[in-house]
Amino acid sequence: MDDVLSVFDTRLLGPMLRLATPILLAAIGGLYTQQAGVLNIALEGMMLMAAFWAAVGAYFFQSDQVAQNAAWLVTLAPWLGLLCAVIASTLLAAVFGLFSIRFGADLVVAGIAINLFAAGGTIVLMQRFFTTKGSFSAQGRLPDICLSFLREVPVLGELFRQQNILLYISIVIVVVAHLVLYRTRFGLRVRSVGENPEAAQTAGIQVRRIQFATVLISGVLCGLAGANLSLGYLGQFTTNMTGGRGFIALAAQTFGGATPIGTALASLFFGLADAVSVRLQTRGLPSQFVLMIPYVATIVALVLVSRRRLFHSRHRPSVEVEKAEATP
Amino acid sequence: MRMEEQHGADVAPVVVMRGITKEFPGVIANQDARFDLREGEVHALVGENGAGKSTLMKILFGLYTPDAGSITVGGSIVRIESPQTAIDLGIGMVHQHFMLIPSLTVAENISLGMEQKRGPFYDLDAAIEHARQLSTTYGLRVDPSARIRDISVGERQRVEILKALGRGVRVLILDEPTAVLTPQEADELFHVLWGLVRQGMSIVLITHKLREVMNNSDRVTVMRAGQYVGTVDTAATSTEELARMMVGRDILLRVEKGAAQPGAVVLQAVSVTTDDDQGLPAVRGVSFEVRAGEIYGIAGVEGNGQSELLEALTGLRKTSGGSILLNGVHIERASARRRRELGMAHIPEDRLVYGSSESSSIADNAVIGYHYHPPLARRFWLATSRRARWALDLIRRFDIRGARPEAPIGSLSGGNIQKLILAREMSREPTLLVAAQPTRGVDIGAIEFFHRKLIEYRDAGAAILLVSAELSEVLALADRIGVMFDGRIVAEFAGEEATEQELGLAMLGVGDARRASA
Amino acid sequence: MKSKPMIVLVILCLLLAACGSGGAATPGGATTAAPIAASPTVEATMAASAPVITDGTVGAGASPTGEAVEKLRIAMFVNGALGDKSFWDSANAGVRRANTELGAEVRVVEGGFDVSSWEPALRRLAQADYDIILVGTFQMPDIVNSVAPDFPDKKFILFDATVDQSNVANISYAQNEGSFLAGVLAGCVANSDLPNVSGDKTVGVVGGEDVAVINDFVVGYEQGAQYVDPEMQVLKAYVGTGAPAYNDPAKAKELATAQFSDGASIVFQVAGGSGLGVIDAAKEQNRYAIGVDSNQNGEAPGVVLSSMLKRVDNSVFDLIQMEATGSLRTGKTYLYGIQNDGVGLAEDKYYDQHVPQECKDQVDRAKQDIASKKVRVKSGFK
Amino acid sequence: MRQRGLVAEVIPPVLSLVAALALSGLIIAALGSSPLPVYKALLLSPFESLATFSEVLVRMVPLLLSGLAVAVAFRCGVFNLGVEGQLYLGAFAAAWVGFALVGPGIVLIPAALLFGALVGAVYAFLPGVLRAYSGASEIVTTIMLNYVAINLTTYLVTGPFRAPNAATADSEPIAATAHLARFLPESRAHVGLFIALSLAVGLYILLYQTTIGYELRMTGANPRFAEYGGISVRRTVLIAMLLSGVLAGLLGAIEVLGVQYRFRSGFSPGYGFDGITVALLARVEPLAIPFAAFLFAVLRAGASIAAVDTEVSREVVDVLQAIIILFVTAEGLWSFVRRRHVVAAGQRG
Repeated sequence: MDDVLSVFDTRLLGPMLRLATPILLAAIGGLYTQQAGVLNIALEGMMLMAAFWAAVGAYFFQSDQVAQNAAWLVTLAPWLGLLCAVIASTLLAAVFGLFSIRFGADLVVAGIAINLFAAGGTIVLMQRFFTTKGSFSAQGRLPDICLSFLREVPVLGELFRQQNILLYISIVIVVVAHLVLYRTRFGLRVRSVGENPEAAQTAGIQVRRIQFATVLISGVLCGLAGANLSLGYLGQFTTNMTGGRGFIALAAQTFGGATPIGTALASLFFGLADAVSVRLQTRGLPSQFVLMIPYVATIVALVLVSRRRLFHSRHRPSVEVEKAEATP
Repeated sequence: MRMEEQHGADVAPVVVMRGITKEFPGVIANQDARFDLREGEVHALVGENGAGKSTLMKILFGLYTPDAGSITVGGSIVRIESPQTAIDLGIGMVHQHFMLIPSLTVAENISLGMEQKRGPFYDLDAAIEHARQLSTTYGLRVDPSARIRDISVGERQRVEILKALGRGVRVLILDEPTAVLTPQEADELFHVLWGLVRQGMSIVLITHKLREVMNNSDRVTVMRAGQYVGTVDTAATSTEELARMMVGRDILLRVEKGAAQPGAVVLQAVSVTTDDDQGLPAVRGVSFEVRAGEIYGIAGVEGNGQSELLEALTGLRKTSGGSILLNGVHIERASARRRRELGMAHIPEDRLVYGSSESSSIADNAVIGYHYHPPLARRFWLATSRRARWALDLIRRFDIRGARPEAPIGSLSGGNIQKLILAREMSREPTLLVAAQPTRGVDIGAIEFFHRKLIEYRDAGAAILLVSAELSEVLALADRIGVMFDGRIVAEFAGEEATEQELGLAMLGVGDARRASA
Repeated sequence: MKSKPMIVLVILCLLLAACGSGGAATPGGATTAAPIAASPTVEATMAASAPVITDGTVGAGASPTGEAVEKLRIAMFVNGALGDKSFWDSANAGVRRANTELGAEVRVVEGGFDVSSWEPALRRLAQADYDIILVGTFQMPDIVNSVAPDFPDKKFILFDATVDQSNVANISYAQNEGSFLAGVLAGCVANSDLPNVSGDKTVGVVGGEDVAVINDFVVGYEQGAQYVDPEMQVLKAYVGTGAPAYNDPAKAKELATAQFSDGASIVFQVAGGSGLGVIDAAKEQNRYAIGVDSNQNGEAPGVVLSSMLKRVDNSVFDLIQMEATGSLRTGKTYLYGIQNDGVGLAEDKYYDQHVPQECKDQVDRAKQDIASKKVRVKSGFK
Repeated sequence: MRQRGLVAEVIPPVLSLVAALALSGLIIAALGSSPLPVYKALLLSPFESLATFSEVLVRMVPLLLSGLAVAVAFRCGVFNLGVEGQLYLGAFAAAWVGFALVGPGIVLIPAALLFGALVGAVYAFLPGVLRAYSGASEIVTTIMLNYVAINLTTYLVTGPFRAPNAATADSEPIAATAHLARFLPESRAHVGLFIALSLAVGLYILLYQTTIGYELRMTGANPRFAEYGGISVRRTVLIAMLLSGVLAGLLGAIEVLGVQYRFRSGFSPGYGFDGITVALLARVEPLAIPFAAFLFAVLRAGASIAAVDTEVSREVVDVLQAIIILFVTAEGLWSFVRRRHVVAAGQRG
């Protein structure tokens, strides 16, 4: 028992942040769409597509071809990879938005299709580019940032020892998301669209356009989340490497009540639970039970924080402008 | 009169609608309808439920696209594709169901869609300032920083009007604006509207209330069954004539009723207390009783605990104290189903939220509460054919037009939905009928019908608890009246003795409490 | 309300069904016989002249056309996907070698992860005219037992599992013995004076999932480490469950990092595609790693000290070659262990350069001890 | 009017399918293969013989059951994303009956099915209770419980119920008497299909002919209305989750008794999520679900034929399926065809 409890020390903090970062980035993306009333199941697929293109981009801009023609690009390769990831993921988001918001495909079905598309598409392309279906190296990574002045500070030092730059970006993104949602015109519109699309429409807001915009934002953020996996944390792409993190992000976002701060806390909580499970494995407990920890912990936490809300509305379809009611 | 007409002929109409036709699956909402609006007039648009008034105005506001017909605004033919186009043309609309975002503040709601920025951010201060300015300019009192979900219905309506005014509209359409207001609030609203007209605004008033029309409009357009019937000057017509135009026959506007013959106590509430959704006390110890063969009316300004009291009585809300007896049985902890089994029926105040399920069929809607009982079901099995016959029977007996049992109830007009609810609740001959706002948003023909049914039912020996924001309705129907203020019944009147004046004062909490309850 | 989706679905179904019968009425359509020489897929087509299955309806008895009679025609069914940089890629290399060295015609079919689709896919493959059908992994015996008896004319090679069928030749691997050597190397390194050793008498292993076939590696490794030093502590961790466990390098990296921070000097990865995360962690934490299945020493020279090789490629090639020379015996099991280089450590230039001599000696000693049965390596299958 | 309606109903899905196939063809051609053989393998080959067609029927069973499981919860306004976890537990439970007990099929099969259904129901009950009594979103809890179930069943077959000499996380084989009968010669098509089809009819009857079904539908359509009408929303939500779990558990049990003959960790390629697509494609109508499941089964069976018959890789087929799903469900894609006559009516399940 002591052995198990000894897991809880400051050494958990670094892994907690590392494990939370990709989830957090995707979850923030999900909360934008959620705030606009769009349930985004496609986070997983967008992340995966991003992870792939991040690695492809980084690889390509370091290739001899590029080095000979524009050598200065080589040093920027990881960043260009990040850019590729964001572009690819946003394009996929646009497809998702187009089919679900514009063409009226069911949000969940379209999301599942996007995930399938990404899972298959990345492998097909990997085979095309690298003649392998397993994994390939990006030949580089985004830089880690070590806040050296914190090195001697007890807890913070542990927290920010060797963290990828995307972690710092994600902190900024949480703050920005908070500001955007609660302090900007766009945020006001997003929230009104999510809460009462009909009212928003009569106020002259283009409901679908707002929803589409949030889907694109979720694409950008999933781009960062995917790049974080393949280019921030590892420096390689592996088939289906997101491993359900998009769904965890969806859960974190729901858990966090679709607010940036809540979602950040939920993601951190999930990171912590994951970190505990990782460290408990070295304590010789049956692996399957240890692997359950993050999920069980999430359920317990959710039950503890949930108020009794029996009638909540969700899975809201895109707005129907013309309702067939002849009520004068 | 002559002057008026001359004047009318001179003023160019701001809006002309001609030949408007709009068809929904299975329903023709408008057929070759027409409408003219002159500058600086209050133009009432009246008609029964399903007459197509709202549809016509929603077309003008760009919510629906007409299948045929033309719209001229300010002399030129326009295509109004969205509310934004309508607003750009200077047309605003205040909907019957408010188009507000509950979690946002008044100022945010008013500025929504035309927000000002300061740097990258939304300029909340400017929005508040703008709202305050509008509020003073037009004399519509609201607190710009209050959240919509925290303010009263009357205030919400003011926000809706300010929202339109803030967009610089010159034509304002109001869909049943007084349906949710107290008489005082309604008077205030018309005061404001006339002020707007003096500033050159043109107003379309969709309503059922003929008295309102007579007092507060320049001209009246009557519609029936999706078609245009005629337009008359208000000064040259009468309620009777308008009623005849709407319904196509003479109707009785007063309620004929004999004296009540009260019997045994059916419902007894003793010091009932309950909390609202935020957990604050909403009903603070209410006691009263309703006897068989009488109508007990509860009057009061909305938001004084009536809704919570009804929910507590009908089992939709937990009581925090006191007891409720139905035919001598304690029911304060009983489920809604148990209360129904003990003889309670309930016409809920919000027919769309509680009273019906929009996407479900009329048959499904017609049986709820009794769906598990013979003859509608045998053990676990629904008696499908009997159910359809049951629904047809209700449709026939309550004259619900255009209804087929298998059609979704959402295809019916509001008044017909309300009729179905009344039919359903009366069908099992309960000993107690709790009726909340039974005629809200219902047209004049139907009101007559509803009132007659309630009286008939009382005379058959049922106990009726009536809660209505329409003072005239409570006065016309109730044998005894309790006035609720701040979660308590502050006064009780015998129906025939009460006057609108006295009740109004009691509703404001300043009346002479004649028989205040414990 | 009810009828609308029904109409749509019925029509879609009818559309498919109608076309289906139409298609069946024109057997052997020219379109399907088109050569696929232009196919860019590398692992699926071994030779430009590779055949396609001429038509789906070809029966087992259909005779191949032309000169292909004496050429060996081989099909391998992958119940999963290629690209794992370990088991399947190794098997694939073996069949590929059969193509280049024996001139065999080769076809590799990936079955994916839908368990219930494997049997019909294998059956369809068996119906086509291949002489040998290769099947692998412990997930397949049931299916081979069901399919093989229906095709008595065909030969099957089942690697990494065994069944008792007269037309199936089995290959099994003593991966526990190879892992034992990895354990010996790890234990020795942990006690060595290499620069980045923690000095904690601790080594680690990260497995894909907690199942017997992985634990066969793990127990061998543990035994090997403790063979060097009985006080050696072996940290174990598993990435997850099921197929995703082998595709999550991020999780594996975190697990290995945790083991390193708990004092492990070297971590052995047995986690397929996730394993590269272990190597990444070792690089970052300045510790050591051991690869698995294929030679991963070059992934991080000096960090990956060796790789435990399971020579699926060699074994598969061997058996194909036996068939080519007519010596393959079905109904029996070929065992690949340390003696016949079926399993072992990758002793390449990186190994020579970075592993201390003392440890190389220990590994060699352990090999002899296993060969001479002085050491009996435990099995994860029990 | 009626004819125009029919045209408006038929043309869009056909156009969608054509567009999806055209786009897929371009992709395949871009990858350097000919699309026609792929189309043939994917869409026609499943119908080429009784053997291949019977595989469609085999594939259809789990898709159908999963679709029903998702649908029954959905009709009650509950989003059961946990069918995957429930079916794993149901499968294990059924397998346990099959390998731990002995007896004639007439006893073993019903026992295994019932036990599988029961365990699936219990496992679905848990998120139901959490939703009804603590308000914890079932979207989150069911996703989480999937991971728990997969780990738990894997633990069971690698730990306490580990088969002697098992190499992977598989249980012992079930008794031969517990196998579901196969009804076509030389094929794996098993009577589970008829169980599944009758459950579809059963669910239809339940929803539309019984009081419980009525209460379920009303709760899903408008919970406040249901509460007002004396229906206990909590109780109904629990019943819906239980029914959903029963169907998911049966799915697992039938797969074990009809196809796998043992519990295999990882045997489901995501049936629980396929069910969502199937159910929504069928607009959550029980009697339409078999058709949607059949359509998917054709694609699945076709995909595995394509893997053997063509040089196009498996993943290309995944991409094709994704494109087909996207196009076929995008109702508004061809809105110009029926512009005026089908305004979005209040027709959502």
